[in-house]
Amino acid sequence: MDFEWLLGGFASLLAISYVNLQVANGGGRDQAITRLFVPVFFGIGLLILWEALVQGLGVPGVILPAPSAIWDRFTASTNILWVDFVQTFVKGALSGYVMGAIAAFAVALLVDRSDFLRRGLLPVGNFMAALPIIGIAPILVMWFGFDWQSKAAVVVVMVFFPILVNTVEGLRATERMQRDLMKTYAASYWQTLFKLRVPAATPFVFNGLKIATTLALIGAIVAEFFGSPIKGMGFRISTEVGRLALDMVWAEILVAAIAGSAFYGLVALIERRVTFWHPSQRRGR
Amino acid sequence: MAPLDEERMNGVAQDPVIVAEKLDLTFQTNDGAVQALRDVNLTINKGDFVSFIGPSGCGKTTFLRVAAALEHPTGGTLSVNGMTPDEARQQRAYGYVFQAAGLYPWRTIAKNIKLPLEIMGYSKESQQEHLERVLKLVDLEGFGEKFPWQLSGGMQQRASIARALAFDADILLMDEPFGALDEIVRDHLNEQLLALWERTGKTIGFVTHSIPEAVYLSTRIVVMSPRPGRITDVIESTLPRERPLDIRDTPEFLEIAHRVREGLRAGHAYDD
Amino acid sequence: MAPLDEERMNGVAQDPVIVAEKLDLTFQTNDGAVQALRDVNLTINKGDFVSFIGPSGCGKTTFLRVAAALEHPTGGTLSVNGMTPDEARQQRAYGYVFQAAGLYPWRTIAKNIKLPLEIMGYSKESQQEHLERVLKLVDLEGFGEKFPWQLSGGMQQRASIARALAFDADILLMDEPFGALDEIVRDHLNEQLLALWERTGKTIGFVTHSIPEAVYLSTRIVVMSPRPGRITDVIESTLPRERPLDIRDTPEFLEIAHRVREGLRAGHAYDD
Amino acid sequence: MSDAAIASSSGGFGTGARAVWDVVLPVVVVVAVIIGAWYVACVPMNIKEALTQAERAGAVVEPAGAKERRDMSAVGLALANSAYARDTLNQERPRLPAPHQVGQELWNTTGGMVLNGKAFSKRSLIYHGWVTLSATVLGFAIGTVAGVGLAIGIVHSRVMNMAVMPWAIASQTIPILAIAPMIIVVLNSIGVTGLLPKALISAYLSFFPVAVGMVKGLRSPDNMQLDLLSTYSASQSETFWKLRLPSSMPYFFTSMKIGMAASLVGAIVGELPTGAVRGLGARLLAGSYYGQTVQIWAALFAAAILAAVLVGVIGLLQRMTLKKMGMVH
Amino acid sequence: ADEVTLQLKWVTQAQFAGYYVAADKGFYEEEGLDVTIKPGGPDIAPAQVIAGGGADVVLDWMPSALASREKGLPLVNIAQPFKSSGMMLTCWKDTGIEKPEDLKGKTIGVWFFGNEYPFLSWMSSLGISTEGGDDGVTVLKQGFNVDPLLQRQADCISTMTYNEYWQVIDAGVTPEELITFKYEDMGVATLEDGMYVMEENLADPAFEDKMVRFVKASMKGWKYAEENPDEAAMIVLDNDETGAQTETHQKRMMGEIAKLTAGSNGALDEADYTRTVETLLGGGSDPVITIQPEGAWTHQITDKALN
Ligand SMILES: Nc1ncnc2c1ncn2[C@@H]1O[C@H](COP(=O)(O)OP(=O)(O)OP(=O)(O)O)[C@@H](O)[C@H]1O
Ligand SMILES: Nc1ncnc2c1ncn2[C@@H]1O[C@H](COP(=O)(O)OP(=O)(O)OP(=O)(O)O)[C@@H](O)[C@H]1O
Ligand SMILES: Cc1ncc(C[n+]2csc(CCO)c2C)c(N)n1
Ligand SMILES: [Mg+2]
Ligand SMILES: [Mg+2]
Repeated sequence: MDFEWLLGGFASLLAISYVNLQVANGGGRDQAITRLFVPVFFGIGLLILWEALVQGLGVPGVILPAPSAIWDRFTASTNILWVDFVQTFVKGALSGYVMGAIAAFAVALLVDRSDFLRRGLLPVGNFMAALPIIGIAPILVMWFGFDWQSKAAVVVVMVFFPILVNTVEGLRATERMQRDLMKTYAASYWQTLFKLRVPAATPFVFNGLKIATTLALIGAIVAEFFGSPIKGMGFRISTEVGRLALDMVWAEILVAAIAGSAFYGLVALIERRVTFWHPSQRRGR
Repeated sequence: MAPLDEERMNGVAQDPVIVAEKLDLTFQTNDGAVQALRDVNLTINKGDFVSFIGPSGCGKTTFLRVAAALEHPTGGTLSVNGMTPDEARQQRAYGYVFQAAGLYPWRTIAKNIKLPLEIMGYSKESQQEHLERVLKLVDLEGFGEKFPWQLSGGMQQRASIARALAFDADILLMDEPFGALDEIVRDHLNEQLLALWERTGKTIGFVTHSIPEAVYLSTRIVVMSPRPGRITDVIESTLPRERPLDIRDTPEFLEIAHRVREGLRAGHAYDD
Repeated sequence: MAPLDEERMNGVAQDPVIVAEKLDLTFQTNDGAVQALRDVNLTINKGDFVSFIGPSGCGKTTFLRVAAALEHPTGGTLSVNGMTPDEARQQRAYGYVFQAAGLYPWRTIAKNIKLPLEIMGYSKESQQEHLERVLKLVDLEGFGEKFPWQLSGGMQQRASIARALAFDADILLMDEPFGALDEIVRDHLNEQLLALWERTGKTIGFVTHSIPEAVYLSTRIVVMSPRPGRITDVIESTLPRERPLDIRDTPEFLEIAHRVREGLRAGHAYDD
Repeated sequence: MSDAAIASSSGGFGTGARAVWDVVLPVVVVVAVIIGAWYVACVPMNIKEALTQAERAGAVVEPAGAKERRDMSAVGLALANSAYARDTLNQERPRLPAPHQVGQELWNTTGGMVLNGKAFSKRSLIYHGWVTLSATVLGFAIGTVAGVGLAIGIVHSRVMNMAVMPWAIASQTIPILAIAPMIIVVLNSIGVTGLLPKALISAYLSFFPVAVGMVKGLRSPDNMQLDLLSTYSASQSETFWKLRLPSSMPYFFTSMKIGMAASLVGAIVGELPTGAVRGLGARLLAGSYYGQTVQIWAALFAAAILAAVLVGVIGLLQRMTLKKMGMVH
Repeated sequence: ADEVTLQLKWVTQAQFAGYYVAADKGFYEEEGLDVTIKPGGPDIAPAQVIAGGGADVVLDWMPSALASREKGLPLVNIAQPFKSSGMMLTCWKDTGIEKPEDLKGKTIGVWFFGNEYPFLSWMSSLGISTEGGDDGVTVLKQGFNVDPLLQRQADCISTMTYNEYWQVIDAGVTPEELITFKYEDMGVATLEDGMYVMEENLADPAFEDKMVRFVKASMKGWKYAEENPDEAAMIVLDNDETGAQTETHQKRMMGEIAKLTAGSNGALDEADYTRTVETLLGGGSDPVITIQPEGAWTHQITDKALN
C-alpha cells in the first residue's frame, strides 16, 4: 500500500469539494459556466481519487485499470472506438430509438382513441415491459440476425413501453376546465388532440424520451453480448474482458458514458425548448 | 315567491332561450351522493341578462355547466333554443368564461384568444381583427405576445374574458369572471359588458358574489340557496336599460340590492 | 400627500411595528427586470389595521411578503419591531394568510390548523384548545376531520384563516383573505375579524380589492398604483373603533370610500 | 389525479360488477388477440425448420433443399407448404414457441412441481424465482435507501445537486452487464460473496429511478406551501417532515415501482457473472446455451410475472398509504 | 482441512467431471482438502477471477492463459489433464465446403472472450483474412448455442466434440449433412482445460503442498470418471444447480471427454506445450503472443503429486 497516493487522493477530493462548495454558493451561482464547472470539477475529483486508489492499493490492471491507463488506451484506439461507436450507437441505438419512439406515438394515439384499448393494452404493456432484456436479446438476435438490425430491434422493445406509457398518460393529463373549454367550442376530436392534448402531453412525452435515451444505448450494447459481427461497443467489451484488456473495456465504457450523457443532454435541451411553458422548466417566476 | 315570479314570466310571450324544468342534478362521489341542483325551474329569454347569486357551493357553476352541456342533469330537462344543450353546442352557441382563467400555458395571450377562432374556421385576417378588437376591450393591448404565466391573475382573467368574446356566440355564460379584479377595473369591465350586451342583444348568464354587480348588470337576479341548490328568489330589475355607473347610488338600486341581500341572508345560518 | 401623512404619523410618539424606508424591489426574470416596489415609505404602528388597495399587479402581495421576510428588498430597508424581518420571523411574530388557501392536502382541516402549533411546540392539549376556538371563529365546527378537497373553495379559505389565527402572532398579514367568499359570509367574517383585532390589539396588514371592506376594517388605507408599485395615498380613517355593519351607510363612511375610489382611479388609465 | 377526473366525468358508476367488467374484459380481449396473433406468427417463424425436418423424414417439399429455402420469404414458404403449418406449433426448438408450449412448460416447472411435492427442486421455477426474488428485494431495499438518501442530499444542498446529478445520469449510461463481472470480482476480492454482490447490482439499477423520482417529489411543494412554513420560521428538518416528505409520497411510490422492476433486471444480470447457477437469469442463460427456446420463454414469463407481482404489492401499499393520507379521492 | 477454490471455465457439465467426481467420492477429503468448485459461464474470465483473489486455481485454455501472461498476469500451468483438443469447426455440407481453403467467402461463427485465439491462429496459418470479402472469412461472434448454424445465419460454427456438435445432431441434423474440421487434425490444436495458479503462490511451500494434494485427488477423480462414465455423468448432473442439463447429453459428453483426457496422467507434455506456443506465435501479422513465454508451466506440482 502506498499511503502517499491515498492521502493525496482523499486530500484533493476534499479540496475540490471545498472549492465546489464555494463556487456553488457564491455569486454567479446561476450562471451556465458554474453549472458546467461544478460537475466537471467534481468528476475530476473522483478520477483523482480513483487513480490514487488504484496506484495506492496496487490494484492489478486486470481488475481495475487506472484512469490514466484508460485515457492512454482511449487516445491510442480512437479509430476502433469510432467504428464501434458507429456500429452500436448510430446504427443500433439511434435507429432503434427513432423507430421505437415513432411506433410508441402511433400506438399511443390508437390506444388513446379507445378507452377499451387503453384499459386492455396498458396492463399487458406493463407486463411486457417487465420482460428482462437478457432474455429478449438472444431471441431477437436469433430472429433478426447478427448485425445491427437485431440490436435496433432490442432497442425498439426497450424504449417502446416507457414512451408509450408516458405518452398515454400525457394525453390524459389535461385539466377538466381545459377540456370543457374545447367542448364549449364543439371542437372535433382532431382539433382537441392537436390544440390541447398533444401540447399538454409534451412534458410527459419528454419524460419518456429521456428515460429511453439511456435504455437505448444499454440495450444496443447488451444485445451484442448475445451475438454480433466483430465490431461494436458490446462486442468489444465482452471480447476484451476475456482478453483481460480492461483498459480497452473502460475506454468503451467511457465512450458509452459520453455518448449516453450527450444523448440525454440533447433530448433534455430539446425538451427545454419545446416545453418552456411548463412550470418545471421556468426559472425564477 | 320564486315559482310565482317565474309563472308570470312564462306567461309573457317572449322568446325563451334557456328553459329549465324540474332540473335535478346529483353527483355520485366516493363518500356518497351530493345533490347539487334540486327542482330548478327557470326560463331565460333572448336578450336577458340573468345573474346568479348565492353562497359558495349552492350550484351556480353547476347550473351554467348544465346549460352548456358540460354536465348532464339526472332529472328534469333543460333546453336551449328548443334543442338539447348538446345540439346547441354543436352549433357553437356558447361563449363560456370559467371561474378560473384556464388559459393554455403553451400559447401566447394572442394565440389563446384566437383558439376558438381557429377551431371555428375563421380566416387568418378575420382572426387578427377579432383579436385586436377584444384585446382593446379588456385593455390588454400590447400583451398579446406574452405567455399567460407572465401576467398577473387579473390580467389572465381579462384574457379569458376576451377569449369568450372573440367569437360571436349568442349565449354568454360567465362564471365569476370579475372575481380577481379590483373595483376600478371591475367597474370598467362592467360598463363594457353592459355596452356589449346592449349592442349585440346577447343572452347572458352571469355568476357573481357581488350584490351591487348583480344589480347593476342584470335584468333578472336569481338567488340560490345551498344543499341542495334551489332557486329561492327571482328578482326582476326595474332599472332602465341605460345604466350609468352612478345609478348605483339611486334609491331604486339600493332597494333592489336590499332585496337581494335579504334573499341571500335567508339562505344563511348566521343569527346576527 | 402620502409623505406628508406619514411624516405626521411618525411625529406622534406611537409604537412603530413595521417601518419601510425607501423600499425598492426589482424581480429579475427571463424577459427582463420587473420593478414591483419603488420608493415605498410607510410606518405601521402597534395595533394599526392597515389595508392595502390597488390595481392587480401593483405590488400589494409583494409588500406583505417583504414584511414577512419571504422576499428581500433590493433597495431601502424594512424593519419589524426594530429587527430585520428575518429576525422577527425567528421569533414567530407573523400570522400570514395567503391569497389562495394553500392547505396541505394530506392533512385534515384540524391537522392543517394545528400545523403551526406543532412547529411552535404547543402541547397536545393546548393545540386542541386553540383548534376548537378558531374552528368556531370561522364557523367550521364539525369539519375538522374532513380533508381540504372535501370542502368548497370558500370553506377552504376560512380554514386557512383559522390556521393563521390559531397561534398568537402579534402581526397578522392577510392577502385578500375573503376574496372567494360571498357577501354574507364576508360580512360575518369582517365583523369577527374586527372583534378579534379589538380584543387582542394585534397589528394587521390586509390586502383587499373591495373598497367598502377596506374602509370598514381599517384604521388606515394605503392606496397603491402599479408599475412600478408606489404608494399614492394613505388615508386615515376617522371612523370610531366600534363599527357596527350599518356604519357602512353613514356619510362619513361613504366620504372615506369616495376618497379611496378617487385615489384608486388616479392610478388607472380609463378616461371615463 | 387524472384518474379521479376521468372517473367522475364518466358518470361515476362504481358497482363491483361494473368495475370488474371494465378492468378484466379489455385485458382478456387484448390477451386473446395477442395469443391469436402469436399462433399465426408461429407458422412463418417456424416453417423453415418444419420443412427441413419433413425433408429429412423423406417428404417432398417445395422447393427442395434447406440451402435454397434460406433466403426465401417465410410467408411465401408457409403458403406454398400449408400442409406443414401444424408442424410449426410443436417443435422442440422453435424460433417462436407456440403459446401452449410456453404455458405447458410454465405449468410443468411450477404448478406441476408443486403437485409432485417438488416445489423447491432445482428444476422448479418456483425455486429459481425465489432465488432471484431474494436478491431483488435486498437490492431494492439498498437501492431505495440510497436513492432516497441521495435525493434528500440533492434537494438540500446546491453543491450536491450541481455536482452529483449529472454523474448519476452518466452512471446509468454505463452498460451494467459489462461491469457486473468486475463488480463481482472486486467484491469477491474484498471478501464479499453470496447474496450481497447480486443485490448491489440490483441496487445500482434501482437507486436511479428512486433518486430522480424523489428529487421531483421532494421539490413538488409549491412556493406558497414553502412560504407558509417560512412564516412559521420552521427549520429545514421540520420542512422536510411536515411538507416535503408527505408531498413526495405519490412520486415515491411511482418511482419505487420503476425501481422494483429495475432491481429485478439487476438481480438477473447479477446472476450471470456469479456462475449463473441459480435463479431466473441462470434459467434464461441455460435455456440459451442449449437452444431451449421454450425454456427461455417460460423463464421470461416467470420473470415478468414476478415483476408484476412485486410492482402490484407496491401499488397496493401505495393505495393504502395515500388513502390514509387523504390523497386519493 | 485446507480450503481450495477452483474456478471452472464453463458451466457445470461433464467437461469437468473429474473435479466433481473427486469432490463427490471424497478424494479431496482424503487429501485433507475442502474444495469449492465455482461454475463458470459466458461472463466469467477465470484469469480475472484468480487475479481478483476469487480462486486458488483456475481451469483455462492455454492460448488464453498465455495471452493473460503477456498482459502481466503471471499464470502458471501446474497440470494438464486434457491431452487433446476437442475444438472443431462444424459446417453445412451443402454450402460446398470440403477443405479449409473452401472457407473463403463464407460466414463463420467463432467464440470470443479469449477463446478466439486458436481460430485466429489457424486462419493466419492458412493465410485467410478474417476481415470478410471473397478471399477472407466473415466472422461472427457466435452466442452460446448452435442456433446460428441451424438458422443458417452462419455456414460454419465453432463446436466442441463433446458438446455443441451433439446439440446440432440433437436438433435433427444428420452427420451426413455436416462436415467438420478438428483442430487436432488441422495441426493447429492448442491445449485446453489446464490447471493454472498464480506464479508467486508457487514459492509458498504450504500452497505448493496444497496444490500437490489437489492435483493428486483431481487426477484420481479423472481416472475414476473415465472408468465409470455413466456414474460420473450422474454426479455432474447432481451438481448442476440450474436443473437444465439432461442425462443423455451428459452421459454422451462424458464419453467424448474421456477420449480427450485419455493419454494424460496430469503432467503437461512439453511437446504439446511447444506445439501450442508455436501455433500461437505463428499467427501472421497479429499473433496471439509475441514473445516466447518463460516459466508458463511447471512440473513442480505434478512431479510430487503423481509419484
Ligand atoms: N364534479 C363534482 N363531483 C362531486 N361534487 C361536485 C362536483 N362539482 C360540484 N360538486 C358539488 O356540487 C355542489 C355545487 O357546486 P358548484 O360548483 O355548482 O357551486 P358554486 O355555487 O359554483 O360555488 P362557488 O361559489 O364556490 O363557485 C357543491 O357542493 C360541490 O361540492
Ligand atoms: N416572483 C416574481 N418574479 C417576477 N415578477 C414577480 C414575482 N412576483 C411578483 N412579480 C411581479 O411584481 C408585480 C407585483 O406583483 P404582486 O403579486 O405584488 O401584485 P399584487 O398587487 O398582489 O396583485 P394582485 O392583486 O393581482 O394579487 C407584478 O407585476 C408581478 O408580475
Ligand atoms: C462467452 C464464451 N463463449 C464461448 C466459450 C467457449 N467455451 C469454453 S469451454 C466451453 C464448453 C463447451 O461446451 C465453451 C463453449 C466461453 N468460455 N465463453
Ligand atoms: Mg362556482
Ligand atoms: Mg396579490
